[in-house]
Amino acid sequence: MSDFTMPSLGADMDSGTIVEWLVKPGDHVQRGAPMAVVDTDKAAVEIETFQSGVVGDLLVEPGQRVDVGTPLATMLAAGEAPSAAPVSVGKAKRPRARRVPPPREAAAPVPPAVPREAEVAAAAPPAPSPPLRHHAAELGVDLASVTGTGTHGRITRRDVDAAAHRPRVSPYARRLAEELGVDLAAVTGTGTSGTVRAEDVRAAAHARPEVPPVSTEAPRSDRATIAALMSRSKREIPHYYVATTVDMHTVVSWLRDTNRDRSVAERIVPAAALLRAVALAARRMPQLNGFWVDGVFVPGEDVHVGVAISVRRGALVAPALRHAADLELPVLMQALRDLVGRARSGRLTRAELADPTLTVTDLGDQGVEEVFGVIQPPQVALVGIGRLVERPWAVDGLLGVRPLVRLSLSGDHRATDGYTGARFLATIDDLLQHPEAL
Amino acid sequence: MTPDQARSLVSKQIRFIVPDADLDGLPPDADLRRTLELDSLDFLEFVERLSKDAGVRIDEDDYPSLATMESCQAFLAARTAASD
Amino acid sequence: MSRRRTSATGTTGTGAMPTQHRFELLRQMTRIRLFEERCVELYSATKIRGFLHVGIGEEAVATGVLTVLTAEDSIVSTYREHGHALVRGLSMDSVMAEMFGKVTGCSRGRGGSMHLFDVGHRFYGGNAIVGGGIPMAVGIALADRMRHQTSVTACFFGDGAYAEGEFHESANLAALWRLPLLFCCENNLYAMGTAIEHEQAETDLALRAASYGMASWSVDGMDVAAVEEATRHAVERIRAGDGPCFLELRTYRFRAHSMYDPELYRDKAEVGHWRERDPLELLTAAMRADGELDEDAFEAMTAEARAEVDRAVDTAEQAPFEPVEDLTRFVYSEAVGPGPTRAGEEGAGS
Amino acid sequence: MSTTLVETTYREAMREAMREAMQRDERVFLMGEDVGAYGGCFAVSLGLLEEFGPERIRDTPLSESAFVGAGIGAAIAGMRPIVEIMTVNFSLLALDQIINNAATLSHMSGGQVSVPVVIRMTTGAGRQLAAQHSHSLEGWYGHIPGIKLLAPATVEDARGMLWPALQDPDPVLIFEHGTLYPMPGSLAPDAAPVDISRAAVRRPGKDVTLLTYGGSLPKVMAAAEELATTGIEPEVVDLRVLRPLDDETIVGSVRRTHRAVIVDEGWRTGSLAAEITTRLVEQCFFDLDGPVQRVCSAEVPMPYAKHLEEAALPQVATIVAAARQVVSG
Repeated sequence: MSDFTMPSLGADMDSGTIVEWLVKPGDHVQRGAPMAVVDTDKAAVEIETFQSGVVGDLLVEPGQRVDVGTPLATMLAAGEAPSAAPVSVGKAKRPRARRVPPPREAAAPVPPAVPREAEVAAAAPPAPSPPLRHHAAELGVDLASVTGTGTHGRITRRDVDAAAHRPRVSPYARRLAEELGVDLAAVTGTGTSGTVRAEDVRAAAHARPEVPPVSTEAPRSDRATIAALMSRSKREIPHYYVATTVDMHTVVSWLRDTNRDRSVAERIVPAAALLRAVALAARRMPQLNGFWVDGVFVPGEDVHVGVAISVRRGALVAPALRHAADLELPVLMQALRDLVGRARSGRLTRAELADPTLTVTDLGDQGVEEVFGVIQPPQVALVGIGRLVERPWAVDGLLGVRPLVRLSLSGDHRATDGYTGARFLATIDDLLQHPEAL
Repeated sequence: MTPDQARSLVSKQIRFIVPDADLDGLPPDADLRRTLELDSLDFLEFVERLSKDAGVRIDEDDYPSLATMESCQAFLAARTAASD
Repeated sequence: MSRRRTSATGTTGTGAMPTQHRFELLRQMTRIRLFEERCVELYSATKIRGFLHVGIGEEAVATGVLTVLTAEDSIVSTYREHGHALVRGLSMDSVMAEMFGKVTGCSRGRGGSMHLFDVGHRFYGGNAIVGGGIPMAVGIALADRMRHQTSVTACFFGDGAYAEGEFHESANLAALWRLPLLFCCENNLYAMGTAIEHEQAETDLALRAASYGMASWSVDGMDVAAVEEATRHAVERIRAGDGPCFLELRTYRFRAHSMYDPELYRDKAEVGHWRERDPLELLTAAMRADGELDEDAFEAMTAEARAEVDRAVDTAEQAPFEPVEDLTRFVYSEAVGPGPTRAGEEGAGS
Repeated sequence: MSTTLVETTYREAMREAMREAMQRDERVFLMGEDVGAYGGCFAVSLGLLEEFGPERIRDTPLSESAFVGAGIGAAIAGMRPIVEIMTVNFSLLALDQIINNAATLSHMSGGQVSVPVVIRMTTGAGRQLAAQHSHSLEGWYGHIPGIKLLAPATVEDARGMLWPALQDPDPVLIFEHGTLYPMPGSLAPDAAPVDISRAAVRRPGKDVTLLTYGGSLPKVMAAAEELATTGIEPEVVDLRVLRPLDDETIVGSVRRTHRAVIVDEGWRTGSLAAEITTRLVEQCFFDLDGPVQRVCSAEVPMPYAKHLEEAALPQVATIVAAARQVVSG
């Protein structure tokens, strides 16, 4: 017994439909005899048998489309008996289970597909938060053009900021910037429509200060080095000083509310809020966030706030709280605790010790109300923070007791002037009045 | 919690933050933050360890009652008594 | 050079041909027939892909012409070339392996049914472009003539190619330069689906070929003896330097143009009529009539031919494919010392 | 052997190359329309018929498909033919033989058949021959694996490329720009064969790489001189080989200058210049200080009127402008 199967009649034919059987079970056929008419997509063609013999069962009915190679009929060698049930001509018998694969719908029902994590993620990323939309609008960034790097594709503040500073840069210039460690955001392009070209990057690189080699082993600058640094600062930097009093009522009450339902480990101290405000203000006013080198101001590549930390036995260190402008308040708090802890145990990283872009001295805990500090060269600004004190204070014409703090700015008059310093402090004050946005 | 237990527990936490603190010579009513130069972060860590070790809840409003060693002992005794 | 048109009507009964030779012609035609019938089956079973054009019914043309040619002669064929290749001496294994796309195929599995190559046998391939091979055949003949060789180049093409510009340009050039070229036009009356009277203004192709100033004959392409006799006559003239000759070999293919062809353009009666002149049966009948057919030998020969096909299929099934890493090999010739030393490359030169 | 240089022209250099090849190798012969009695449409083969006879200098009927196919067949059968197609415009009639046979046989036959034929064609515009006689189709042929393409742009290359091309076992197409034939030059009497696989830096420089080939080389050299007077130091690279392209030299130059202008008489779309631009983006993207500039023919059938033809073709001024654009832009 053997099969007569659906032949392939062309390279592009993978199935065919029986139009009409030309033989019936029991017929004797010679090799080459036409067995049936098959319709492919192009035309109806007679198909032939390659063996002589007797037609057995017709397995496929006219009108049924089957793949190439599918058994259409059984062929009996001469003398073999056809299967018991006589079959009327033209009507194909039900395909016997043994030879024909079970029809697909009989398979076990497939459980409804549970949307896997990937499918959920494929849904549109969460809409940007209102403050973010406000921030983007402020920087003139079209959120639709920004691809989020947060979880589920959420657009983060950093994405918006990055989008705001996306100058056109030639590939060679981009590579050169990377090699020379130049911050492209700070390079102004001289090519058409502001494209940054290679020579722009080279120019920026020449202007950049040589970062003093800092070894991680010396977490504590001893008195002598501090003395040298301070005298150089006084000698070279024409300091100007401005100060202001900030009503901390809004911040303090907001902190009390949020701390109530935070574990001790997550509580936020006012100093962190102040640092956050300084960082955000520095991002808005980059002229105070950088270095004065060989007569040229070189902006910092990002806001790294140096935090002056007294490390036991009178030593002083001011490691940087890196990318402080990007750290949401709770995150900044943890970073601050971690930084102070490591500063005290001498485990600061090289990056943290490399020059912060401006420094903050908070001597409130030491009880003084006002600090006028010395700028750390080659920085161009130092913010001083005094003690949080309860003082009589006029609010909307009425006298009340409010928690107040004295903020001061020591500025390098070569890089900026009092006007800018004053606006900087005002910006910090304004930020502190909206603690929820810190 | 007895005053002595409270005292040893407070000393342990302070020594963790200020390893070389001279606790023996520390007057019981001395202001811990000023004498031991604890800034707000140090104090926060002290409060965190104290509440974990003593198993008591310490809110920001309780901070004034942790100003001296004496007040700490009283606070802990009172707070744990409620639960003994 | 004679311009006249002659028409040789061959007879299968000439006694001149020795029995052993007639039996060998029968054997060759049987090998081709069984090989191509198996190819049709293999194609239906998707073992052979692409295009497959069988010449079942035209065996006498390949056998009659190629039995006359010598090892130094060259052949350029078309896509209906299995018969030419097998009679010329390409092993059935290498041709079947090529149809299976295996690396042991005569073209490393890269050519398939339409591009069988064997330079060792001076078989310069089939060609899928109708008429595409004819100009090359002119060049091969030119090279032989320039090197004062007596080789003949046989170029096969169909009645369809007869309408291609490349044929007319080549016929004129070959006749103009009196090149040793044998034009073999297998006129099977159909250019794929177009009957000859719908594709040629003048259907007497030999008559038209004579107008290029070369000797031309019409031959009964179903009678292998007639084909051989006409070929022998033409080749003698060519070797004598009389320039190219043209043979119109009137034949017929019993199956479709290719595997996919509903044959709407002809009716069964016509096919039936031509089947009555099946070249294999014509020869066996003639040999029986002359009492020259040893039935046992005939049976043994057929069985051996069938076995040869079976072996070819088995070896092709087992044979490996060409490693993909060799994909780009031979796009350019591989350095084989100072200039390739292939057959036909023995010319002098620094 | 005297070492004094011989004054000659591009045309005579190519003729001398053919004469030398036929003297050295009896397998070599020339075939094409009017190459014999007429002496060649551009007089390149003048005098060869008298010296080598009609067997080896074969005038052909106007049957490009047949005689190019015959050249391919003769090469297969052991000869080393030089087939002259009068101009690239007529080579369209022989595309089937060149692409389906010459370029394909070696690979398709599993390496059995090789086709050592050389096909020469005149190419390019600039002589007011109008649309059907002014094509530059090097880009098309450069698309085909299995053949090699040469574009001799100097007298030295015209003299030295033919012999190595004839030694090559594969088909080699040589494009000779029509305007180059009368170009004067000096050569050693026994000029040696030249390399046919590398591009050549015709003028070293540092500010921008000018890539070109064939008939455009003189214009590019003139543009380079003009740019030099304005303080821009261009490097001129003559491709010489259009397939396979000498990526190493091309990329090496652009890596140094960081800017590229490609001058190609073909139409910009799908041109050789398009292919080279893609390779520059693939291989030296981070070296590019500005987008690659292409100076190609206007995408029009070449007009007859002189002022229109000049407007359609790359010119010194347009090359200089493109270079300035990429340097300062």
